[in-house]
Amino acid sequence: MGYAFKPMWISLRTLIRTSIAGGKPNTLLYPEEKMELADDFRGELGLVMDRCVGCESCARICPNKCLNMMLDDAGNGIMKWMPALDLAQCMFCGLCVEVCPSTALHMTNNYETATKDRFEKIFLPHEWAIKPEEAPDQRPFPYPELYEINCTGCGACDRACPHDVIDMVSIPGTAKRRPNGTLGPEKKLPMFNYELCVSCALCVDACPFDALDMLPRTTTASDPVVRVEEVTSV
Amino acid sequence: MYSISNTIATAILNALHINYPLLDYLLTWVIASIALLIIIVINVIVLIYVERKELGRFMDRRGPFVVGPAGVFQNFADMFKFLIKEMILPENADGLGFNSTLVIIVASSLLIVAVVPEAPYFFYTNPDLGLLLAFAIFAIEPFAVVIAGWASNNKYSLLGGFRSTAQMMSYEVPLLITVISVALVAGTFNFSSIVTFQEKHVWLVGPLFIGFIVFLIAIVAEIERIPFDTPDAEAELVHGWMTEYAGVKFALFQLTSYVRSFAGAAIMVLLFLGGWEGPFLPAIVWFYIKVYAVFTLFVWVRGSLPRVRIDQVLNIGWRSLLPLALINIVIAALFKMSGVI
Amino acid sequence: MAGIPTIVARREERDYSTLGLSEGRPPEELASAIKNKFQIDVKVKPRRRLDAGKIPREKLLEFCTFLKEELSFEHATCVAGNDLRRSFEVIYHLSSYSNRCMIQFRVELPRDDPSVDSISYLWGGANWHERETYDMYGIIFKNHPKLERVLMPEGTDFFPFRKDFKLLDHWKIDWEYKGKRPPPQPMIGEKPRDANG
Amino acid sequence: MAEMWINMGPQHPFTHGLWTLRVKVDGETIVDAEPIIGYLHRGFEKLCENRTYPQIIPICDRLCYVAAMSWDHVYVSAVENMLDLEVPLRAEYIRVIALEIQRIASHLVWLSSFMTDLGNLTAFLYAMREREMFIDLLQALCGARMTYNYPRIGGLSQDMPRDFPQQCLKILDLFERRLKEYEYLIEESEVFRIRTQGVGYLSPSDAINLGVTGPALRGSGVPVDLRKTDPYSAYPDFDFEVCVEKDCDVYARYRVRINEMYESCKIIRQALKKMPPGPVLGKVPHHYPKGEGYARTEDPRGEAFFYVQGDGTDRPYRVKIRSPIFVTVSAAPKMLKGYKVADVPSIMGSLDMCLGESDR
Repeated sequence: MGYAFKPMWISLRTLIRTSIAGGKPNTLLYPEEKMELADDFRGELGLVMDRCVGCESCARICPNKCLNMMLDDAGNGIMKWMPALDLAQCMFCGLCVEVCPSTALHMTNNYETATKDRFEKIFLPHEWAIKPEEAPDQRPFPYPELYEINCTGCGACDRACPHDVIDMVSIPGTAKRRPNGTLGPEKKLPMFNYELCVSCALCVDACPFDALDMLPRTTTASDPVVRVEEVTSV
Repeated sequence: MYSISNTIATAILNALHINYPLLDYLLTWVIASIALLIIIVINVIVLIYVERKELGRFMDRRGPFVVGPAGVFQNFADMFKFLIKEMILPENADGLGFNSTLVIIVASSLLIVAVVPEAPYFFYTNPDLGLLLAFAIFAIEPFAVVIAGWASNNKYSLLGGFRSTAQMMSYEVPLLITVISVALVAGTFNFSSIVTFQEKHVWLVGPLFIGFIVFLIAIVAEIERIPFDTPDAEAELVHGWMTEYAGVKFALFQLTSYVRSFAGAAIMVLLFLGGWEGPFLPAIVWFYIKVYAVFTLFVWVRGSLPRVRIDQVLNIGWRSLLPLALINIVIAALFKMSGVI
Repeated sequence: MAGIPTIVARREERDYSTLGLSEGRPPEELASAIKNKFQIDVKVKPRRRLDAGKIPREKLLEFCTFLKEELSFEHATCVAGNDLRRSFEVIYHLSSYSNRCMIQFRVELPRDDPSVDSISYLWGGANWHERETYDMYGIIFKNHPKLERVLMPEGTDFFPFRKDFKLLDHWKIDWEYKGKRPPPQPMIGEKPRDANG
Repeated sequence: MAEMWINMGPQHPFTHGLWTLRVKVDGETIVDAEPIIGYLHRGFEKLCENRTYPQIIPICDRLCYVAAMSWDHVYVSAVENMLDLEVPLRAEYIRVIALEIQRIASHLVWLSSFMTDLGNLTAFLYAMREREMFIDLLQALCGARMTYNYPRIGGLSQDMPRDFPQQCLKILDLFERRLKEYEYLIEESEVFRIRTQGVGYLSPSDAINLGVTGPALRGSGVPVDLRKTDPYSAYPDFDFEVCVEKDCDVYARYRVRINEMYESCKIIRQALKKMPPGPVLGKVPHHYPKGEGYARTEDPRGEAFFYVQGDGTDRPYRVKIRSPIFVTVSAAPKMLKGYKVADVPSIMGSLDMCLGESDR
């Protein structure tokens, strides 16, 4: 039994450190003191209605199907498609925030989301809206970018695009001569009219050869909802 | 305590103009018993609070701090919670055994405190053979526990009851031998006389240090605290023999375990640490300071050590403590024969 | 107390303290050894991975015994079932500590007779994987020591991972009338276990 | 006394999780044991068949909330193997750091639950206190405390914050001091030693044959650590030792885990020192081929294995998970037979049970 003294010394040292020698215990007095959170802590979701372009990317990526597109008043009398949220099913993975092209979704630092009834946590789009100041993490819009090497000019992206952004254009001088001497068809490549693009990434999903990727652009396109100047000034 | 309550009883009877000596006698004991109960309950509540706070600091946390200032009313909150719980008698349990053990265990634990004096003139009763009486009462509990374990009709309870009995039996032996050595040196079985002897000569923790250590370990096993809380080891037996008890019954068992802790600490103070002896302060204050210091030692051990396995508990009891206790009694005899103290 | 087993710390004949410390035999050598014995083309992939493709199910036990005894594949990493709609397959991943490599092979089973030899007697670690595969796909492992349900409750009469198994209709949120949901579906009843075995 | 069966669980203080251990006891001695699992079965593999590949990553967090990062990583590397994808070197290094922090945090949870089983609540609170620091580090990396969703197919979701290395080194220094304190508190105690030494004997040949992996295997004296024997990610770049103990008992498994925490600290320091610049997410294909891929890694509990079979759509056709605890718990009767009922918490506690991953 002689070796019980070292552990007793350790716990005695803790007692001295926490009560007598001026230290304080490790406990966080919860309702008064709060945990320090990182800036990108993933708490309750918030929607900036002004920025939402209704692209449905969030509803497509959500693993739990807790986002659903609905028509709602955006606060200024305009009805538009925006996601409704069932926070009771949300698992705070943050994938929707990551894919949102217009940074309309933001995870706030609020983690105290308990309610008595889980149905209180089903929100229509305007019910979970936050102000744009509360979501400062704006990043440049991603736009589809072409990897020419992979592209075969099949036009799948053109057919998938909901906003007529993509036009398939023939590239002069790319036609190959057939064995019988006639010229074949010229190679087609997609051209993007970024003015119309809402960054929904449907074309990227549609491309069978991985020739498209969403990459951030700051300069080429004017932003459909938020002007580029505002983005850079924030 | 007897004289105070006697005064009160006489005053009440005088005020009512009643003059029956027997009534006076009975009323005195009733008042003294109620006073004892109040003292025990207050002590237990303070003990639980002290344990929670101290254990918290040993573990680098705060202990209770929400209910009342610094959490002093947490125990009352817990008690109310137990009070509003349903009292469950398990199906197929033996009702008589299940409930009667509660009475036996609570009453026997209160009785231990009743025979322990707290100051020269502040005691419930102080019989000449108080020491033996206290340990005789200590030994009642195992029987009740084994009945409780059997009556609950639960395998965990049954195992816990067996363990409790085995542990109590094996630690009674070194405990009693150590106690006998104290009585041998002091020449009496009366608690007050033992303390008076220590006032005259020396605190017995000095000459009988081995006995002190044996007594400390054995008393921790006897009151079933960590590291010797195998009968209600929550990791393997859910709550040992207390598994099936719920609500008020469970709360009473928990309080009883603290009553026994208090009694154990008090006996240790009386036998080895000079009782209520001490300078400047009144005797009763010294007594309580020492009792709480010993209790802090129990808490400290609980905060530092893991639980011992049941067969190892028995091994320690028979193989280490018993020889040490025998050595101790030889030392005591040598001291007595040589006439040093 | 005669029935209580006593604990005897048996000394090991083999020294395991150097197992896995050396590279062992190269995977190409193992592949050619398999090829010589079973005429199976084994692809060698980067990071010491082998792929033996399909093994006929009659030869499985012989093949596995060869792997364990001759090529020292000590460890059964995984046994996975798979439903190919027309047939079933069982995918085996075995790994070798001493040669630091891993082999994958599969056995295809007809849908009307999904049974294959158990490898639990070779590798005790495959025991529960086979039980799970039986549990989820209904593939029978012959000579398995205890082929019972492991994850699903006893008495379940379906095999949930088969592709033709239909889930109950998952409740959906009625976004127009939020808060009103259909009541939860009843669970599948379980027979209570007997406490005394 | 006649033999009787005791059902320990599913509601029992020693089952960290939801499972049952049925033990047949003769007095206090165990003569037979049978683990029963499945109470937490969520049909994970079937669930994956109805999710797209990126959607599976957050669900992998739910396999085991104590070591969520390593499950994310093993899934992601299985898909990367399927796609033959190169991961940027910086991403690999940060992954290694995150994995090792996760390993320490997981071992600390094990330590706390193990010591609670043995009846010492002090070590529980100390270990939880230190775990909090590592959870904070992981939160700084990825924004969540337990369910990280940090790795992506082909890299990571975001780079580490700028002050992360300083913060990390500070915490590691403090932690190594505290780890010494644990050794004083726990293993210098005679009571702990008699509870663990010579208990739960598992011979090396049995351990290998029964598929036991991880610290339990290394506690039986077999020096197999997939970070060394089958190197993945950036582990070949780092210098660390495989922790082995030869006693084959609970104490050996405890020592292996404590030593692994020291080794993890070493790896994190080296990775922070050698950290290369560059992006953390490369070009990722948006189309998944028809094919299969698998990966195995050294989870804090053992060998974690993910098999992914794709059929050319955006969802996997079949996902199979090999959870280390699923196999280890099947070897439990071998360790339990012949010991006392009071040894059950200490033996099963030394295996670091996690039911989320074994029931899936």
